[in-house]
Amino acid sequence: MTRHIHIVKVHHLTLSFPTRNDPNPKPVLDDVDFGIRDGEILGLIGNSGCGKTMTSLAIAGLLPENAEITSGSIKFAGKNLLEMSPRERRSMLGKDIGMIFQEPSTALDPLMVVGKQLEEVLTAHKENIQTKEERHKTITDMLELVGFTNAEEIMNRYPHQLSGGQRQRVLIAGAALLKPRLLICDEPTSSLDTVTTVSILQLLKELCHNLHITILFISHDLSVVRGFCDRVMVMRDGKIVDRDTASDILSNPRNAFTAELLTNARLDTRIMGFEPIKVDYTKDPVLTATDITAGYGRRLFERGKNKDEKADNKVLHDVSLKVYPNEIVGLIGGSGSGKTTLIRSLLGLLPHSGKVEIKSPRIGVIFQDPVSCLNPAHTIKWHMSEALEASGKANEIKGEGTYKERKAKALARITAVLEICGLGEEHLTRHPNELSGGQRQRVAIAMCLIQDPSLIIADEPFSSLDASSSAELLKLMTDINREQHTAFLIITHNIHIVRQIAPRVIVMSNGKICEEGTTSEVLTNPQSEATSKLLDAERQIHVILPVQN
Amino acid sequence: MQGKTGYFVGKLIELVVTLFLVSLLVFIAFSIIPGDTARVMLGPDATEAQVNLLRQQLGLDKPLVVRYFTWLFGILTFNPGTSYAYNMSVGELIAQRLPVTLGMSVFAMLMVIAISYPLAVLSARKPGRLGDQICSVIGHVLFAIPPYVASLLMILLASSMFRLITVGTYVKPSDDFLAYVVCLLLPSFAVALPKIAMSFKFLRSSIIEQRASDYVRTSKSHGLSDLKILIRHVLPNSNVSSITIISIILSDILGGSLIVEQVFNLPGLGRLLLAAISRRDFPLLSGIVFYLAFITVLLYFLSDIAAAITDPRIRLK
Amino acid sequence: MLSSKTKYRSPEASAFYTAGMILLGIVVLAFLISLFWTPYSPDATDASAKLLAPCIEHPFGTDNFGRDVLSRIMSASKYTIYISAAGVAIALILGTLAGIPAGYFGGYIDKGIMLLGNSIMCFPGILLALVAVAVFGASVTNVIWALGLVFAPTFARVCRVGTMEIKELDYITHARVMGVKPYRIMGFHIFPNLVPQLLPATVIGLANMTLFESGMSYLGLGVQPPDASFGKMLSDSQAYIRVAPWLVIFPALMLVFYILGLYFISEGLRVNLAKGGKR
Amino acid sequence: MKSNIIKSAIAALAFGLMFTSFAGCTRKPGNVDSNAVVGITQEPGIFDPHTVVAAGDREIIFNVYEGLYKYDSKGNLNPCLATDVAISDDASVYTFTIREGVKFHDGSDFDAADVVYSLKRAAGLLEGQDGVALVGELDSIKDVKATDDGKVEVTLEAGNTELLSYFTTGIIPENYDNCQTAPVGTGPFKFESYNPGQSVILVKNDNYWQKGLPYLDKVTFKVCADMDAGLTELATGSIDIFPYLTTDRANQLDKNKYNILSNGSNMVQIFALNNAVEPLNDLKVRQAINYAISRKDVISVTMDGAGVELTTAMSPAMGSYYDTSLDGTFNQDIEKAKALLAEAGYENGFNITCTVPSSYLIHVNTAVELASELKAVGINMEIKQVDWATWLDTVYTGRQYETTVIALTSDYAPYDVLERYQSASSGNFINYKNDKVDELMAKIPTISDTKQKTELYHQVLKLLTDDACSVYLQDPATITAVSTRLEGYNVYPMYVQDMSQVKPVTK
Repeated sequence: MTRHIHIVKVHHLTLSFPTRNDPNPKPVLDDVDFGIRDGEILGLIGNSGCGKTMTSLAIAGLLPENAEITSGSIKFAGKNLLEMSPRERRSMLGKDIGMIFQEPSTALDPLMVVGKQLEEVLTAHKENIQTKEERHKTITDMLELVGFTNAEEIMNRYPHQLSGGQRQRVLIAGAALLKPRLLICDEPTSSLDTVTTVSILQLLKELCHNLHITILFISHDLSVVRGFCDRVMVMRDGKIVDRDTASDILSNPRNAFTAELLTNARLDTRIMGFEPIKVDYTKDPVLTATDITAGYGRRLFERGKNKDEKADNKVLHDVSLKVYPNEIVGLIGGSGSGKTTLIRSLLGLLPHSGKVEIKSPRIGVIFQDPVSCLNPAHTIKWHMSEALEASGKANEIKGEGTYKERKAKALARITAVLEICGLGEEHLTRHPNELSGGQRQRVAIAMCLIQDPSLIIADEPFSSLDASSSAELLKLMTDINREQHTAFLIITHNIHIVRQIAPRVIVMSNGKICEEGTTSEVLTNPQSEATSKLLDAERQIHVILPVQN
Repeated sequence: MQGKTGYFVGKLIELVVTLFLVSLLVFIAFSIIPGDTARVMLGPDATEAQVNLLRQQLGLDKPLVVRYFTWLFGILTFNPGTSYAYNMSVGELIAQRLPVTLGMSVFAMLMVIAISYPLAVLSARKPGRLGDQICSVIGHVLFAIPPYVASLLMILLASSMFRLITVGTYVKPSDDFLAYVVCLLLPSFAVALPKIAMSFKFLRSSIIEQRASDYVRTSKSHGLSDLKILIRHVLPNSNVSSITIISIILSDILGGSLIVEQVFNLPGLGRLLLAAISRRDFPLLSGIVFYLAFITVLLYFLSDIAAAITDPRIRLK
Repeated sequence: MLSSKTKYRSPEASAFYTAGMILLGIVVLAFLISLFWTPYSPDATDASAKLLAPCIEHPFGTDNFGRDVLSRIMSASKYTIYISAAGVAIALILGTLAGIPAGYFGGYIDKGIMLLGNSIMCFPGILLALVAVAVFGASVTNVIWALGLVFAPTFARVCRVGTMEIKELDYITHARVMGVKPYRIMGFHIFPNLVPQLLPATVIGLANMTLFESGMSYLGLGVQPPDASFGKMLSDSQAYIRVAPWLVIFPALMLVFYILGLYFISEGLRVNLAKGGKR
Repeated sequence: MKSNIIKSAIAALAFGLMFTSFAGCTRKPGNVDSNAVVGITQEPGIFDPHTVVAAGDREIIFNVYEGLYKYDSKGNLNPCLATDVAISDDASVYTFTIREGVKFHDGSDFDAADVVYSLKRAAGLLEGQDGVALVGELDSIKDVKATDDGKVEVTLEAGNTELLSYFTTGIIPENYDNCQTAPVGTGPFKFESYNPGQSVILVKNDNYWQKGLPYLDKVTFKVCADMDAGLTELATGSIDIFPYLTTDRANQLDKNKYNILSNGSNMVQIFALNNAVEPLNDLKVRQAINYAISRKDVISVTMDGAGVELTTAMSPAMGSYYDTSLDGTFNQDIEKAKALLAEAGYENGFNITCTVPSSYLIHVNTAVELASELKAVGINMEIKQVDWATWLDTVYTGRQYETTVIALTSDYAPYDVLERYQSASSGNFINYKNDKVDELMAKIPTISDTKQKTELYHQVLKLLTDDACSVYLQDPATITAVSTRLEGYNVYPMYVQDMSQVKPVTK
């Protein structure tokens, strides 16, 4: 085989979705022109809808039926793909070009065991003549290669019996099974947690080197790309706006848009300078939780299922913690460490053993998802007055007077609180879907504030927000902390944030508190394995992964 | 396959509890029907003494609880008593009528599957094409035609336009099986029509949905042919979601048959039911209602089991 | 979600709405006019004008009593609309009252309510309605109650499933943490968000209820003569199907128009909900 | 490839549907053998000659059981299993001479002992019956015994000259108690089988005492859901004889294939007014209602004109017992009706409910027509349909109703027709009370002179009409379609299907 420097050459590709009403729409891909060098890892970065997925689908030949390539060509190993018959193109998939996708949870047929689905890759290609035993061997070998020690067992499992990371590994195994020359990875890690992400990236890197597979890596997240790719291209509105080696583009962005992406990836640049306030630890804590054990009950006939999982279904084991007035505490831990269960127990939403003492009539809470944090059926004003009524302090605030007067007083209070949270009167009559994510989180905080809580628990409030919104939200929270003397318990996986604003940090792992102390101490000198793991993963995302041979 | 037995046992207990409740509902309903059964049986001119005598013979003078358990025992041993009106075993009566109603339901179901399935597959291949749109529109219209109206229109069409007389007479399957099938074809088709539309619509959207799913994309990227993806992935998955619909369709078909029988003058359970209603035939009525409900509950149960067998997510949680 | 600004209509949904509104409009118009005027009294028999084919005096012909079919169809649409609307209202109220608490509280409340609902759903619907009417006697009120009861579990299911989804959302958790009372959460926080799902279910419920009602009337266990209903008109005219096909065709058409119109509208709502959700 | 499969599947289905259609045509009843299929609209249920109630059952077992006396198609009462009867002067002892040489279907000989057993069983005189008569009218029998000369002597509690017509009740073998499942009688046909919802099959009794009869080998009574279903089956040729048609339906049949027979049915269709409730307790109101309606239109709408208008409680089919002088008493006169209502204080009319049994289309239709006509005089009649059981319960025995429409059937005996108008009669569901009528009805059974009796009957009828006790509507005709391949079918003025005379047309 002749070796081409560029295994794929995309030549002035323009693609659009013409409809009957609009035969000449704005192209989705506009004069896209690039090459993928043999053996490299090429990153393709851009916001959603910029055309990066369409580019990959065009190369793979999996474009939607209504897409039309108006000009350009795609060459794979010197052959023009666009001139091939559908049958020829299909036979290339899996054999020459492999793909993995974003959502490992739905990318496998739920009705079929994993081994069978992998076997289909082999049987789909007729030139690949193998006996059943040989196929079995190929699959187990590949599963071992992607990091399964129990390949035989994995083959007989259904997708739902695997974790997200495991599924993604299976998908990688499927894509790499016939040792294709090009592997297209479309956001393969965006639904995985940090630790898993790191291990998947590690695996891809190994595949690239050991099997000599070229990788086109698509992502919206620059931080992932940074240590992983050799070269990076940035796309915007169907055009490639910037391209460079990974180290150059990230350390020294020449393009404004690249720079913007970069800042979004690095929250820390914006949140410098929030000085944590002093806390008096001699005061009575606002929240005291002792020996909390909780879990999810089993249904009557589920007993005896999953015998390997044992009868113990407790997620939390004897967790005790305290939050002092006016304090900001960070609670960190990997996924499945029991953070969410702990919060639900603290809020009294889950049955649990142990004791929770709260030194205030209410604790406020804000959640991760700004989409579902507000009721879409009602206006902001309704939300606020509902919170006010529920706090039991409505009458106190409304005072005596006619219905109208009382209503006016309540409204005044609502506007005042909204203003604290940076929302004007014009927002009162809006519905949640007319607000941005950051604004909604503010409304959620305002709803907490109007109840006058001594503690607000924030469950991953930043993870769905972009960098600037997160920074504003953080500022708001510190302001409130300073001015209203409200304590915060912030649950997050972002160690940066904790480092910046929380003087004290609690680390959870496997349903237990494994470490607790001042932030600087814990993060610089981790005592527990879980903490170091978290720190490692965080660090690894930002440094070049070493290749293990 | 751990947990499988547990799931099935759970479903089985659910089945038994539901059946118990159903039996209670049936019994209570029929115990509060106005009208004195004994009086009805004897006719208007019977003397009070005659009526009382009969009431005793029928056990109508016993307390309700005793009657319930006697009835429950009888119905569970497929010996639900003697029909007042026919003076025959209710089980025997129902068994005689069952071939009509059940036969119609089975044929109708076969038609639903045989027609809607291939059409849905074809239609879903190219959604939005003319053929697909025609099928969808016809489907909507058929969906809106009550089975008995469809029967009437069929009779009208056949008799006045083609000068054919369509209503054959009922032939027992034991006499001539082919003739039995033939005489039930048209009524079954009438019952099936709206359900064909329903199942077509559901299957079509389910196939379209499955075809757009991630695992199909994965399979495509593995280089599988469209046909293979359809047969090995898309259809099994859409079948899983169709199983519940099919059980609902079956129960609807059963109900629809009751009315259509009337239009085609077939001696099925529907007619027996109406006769039982008008003659206050409590054992017969409760027998029909209970066994029909029993069949439906069983169908739901079987559909749950079928879903669990095909879908490992239900079976192995 | 319901504010006009956010209302989104896909062209497909619009086509469904238009078709549905036209078909439904025919029946509703007939009903509205019949409140004030019908060409003849719908119940007035005329032995000298039996089984007339459609003509100028009787555009839809006359039946075996010499009653004007057009007038009867107009007055029959009244019962169709009235029964389906009242029945759905009952089913909706019962279903909501049972379904939301079942979904919200879960546990034994849920199990109990659903067991009852499931055992009602174990009977083929028409069978249950027939038996209920047979037990309590055939009258419009009883038909409405029977249908309301038969359909209540369907609505309960929609409410229950919807509630179970919604109650997991953060804003409900938030409300619970804020200390909002359960009845308020169910009534003011959850219910308004169920409306988009209940709406197509309600419309399709109207159609299905009409299917049942006409079936029952066909069997003589629904609307009672001399009042006109489509089902009864059809069963009465079956004997004359060869000599007077208009007796079958016109009521059948009106019945199908009504049901089809409702199906189209519900389909439009459903398409909108699906598309709107995906946006 | 796939679409081909579908095409052929559709073709197969279409073919199947057509096949159904032709199947209807091909299934004709056998032309060569002498079988006949009779369509019936009521599900048969009871085959015991003594407990039978429904007319639909009677018409079948008429061919299986015979009584001491038997009606013919003219309504005459002829000796059957008895050859003669002697009635004592005070009419309290009936002595029957028993026919000899008759055999039951099971082969046993018929004798006086069988008669004694059967009559005792019917009158409730057997041990364990506690005196509860199975045939209510025979309750008045005090004793039945066989005399030495092979005669049977029946003693009554009181003299009754009218009882002979009840001795038509079927005679069964002595000590036989299995009539329900295996009927055994002496009639022209033997009971073969009963398939509920489908048919009753009778076969020829080769040993029938009337030599030469019957002609047919097999008679099938086939259940049709209703008149219209029967009509369809007639059209397809799957039944030969179908009674109880209406004219317009009969007109839909092919005249070359079916003869249409029409006859009075000896039924009295009555728009019953409950004399005990307001405002129907007012004579003027009842008269007004009588004048308000057009019997002609009722007959036109319900029977397509095939009925005889009635103004009194008896059908003209009863011959001389019927009083022709009453004809035309209540010709429709809206003005008079309105005037009468005004006199009674109801110039603005009133609301009233009509409870009708839903299973009888003719009565429901009549009610619909009546409601429409009554509206003209300001009476708003609401129709409430109830099933047969409820009707019997609330209307007939409970008498909780205002008006109803029903047909009164009776044996072919004038006393049987009028018996219910006695104030104490259990059949007096209209709550009619006239002492004069009670007196006359009590007197009639003691009189044996026919002429005098007829006179008294006329007096009763006149009183009933004068009191406008209810609205007598019509004697609806029995219209029967009989296949042209059969002959000898006789329409009876009562609910029976006599198959013994029917024979295939020989060419």
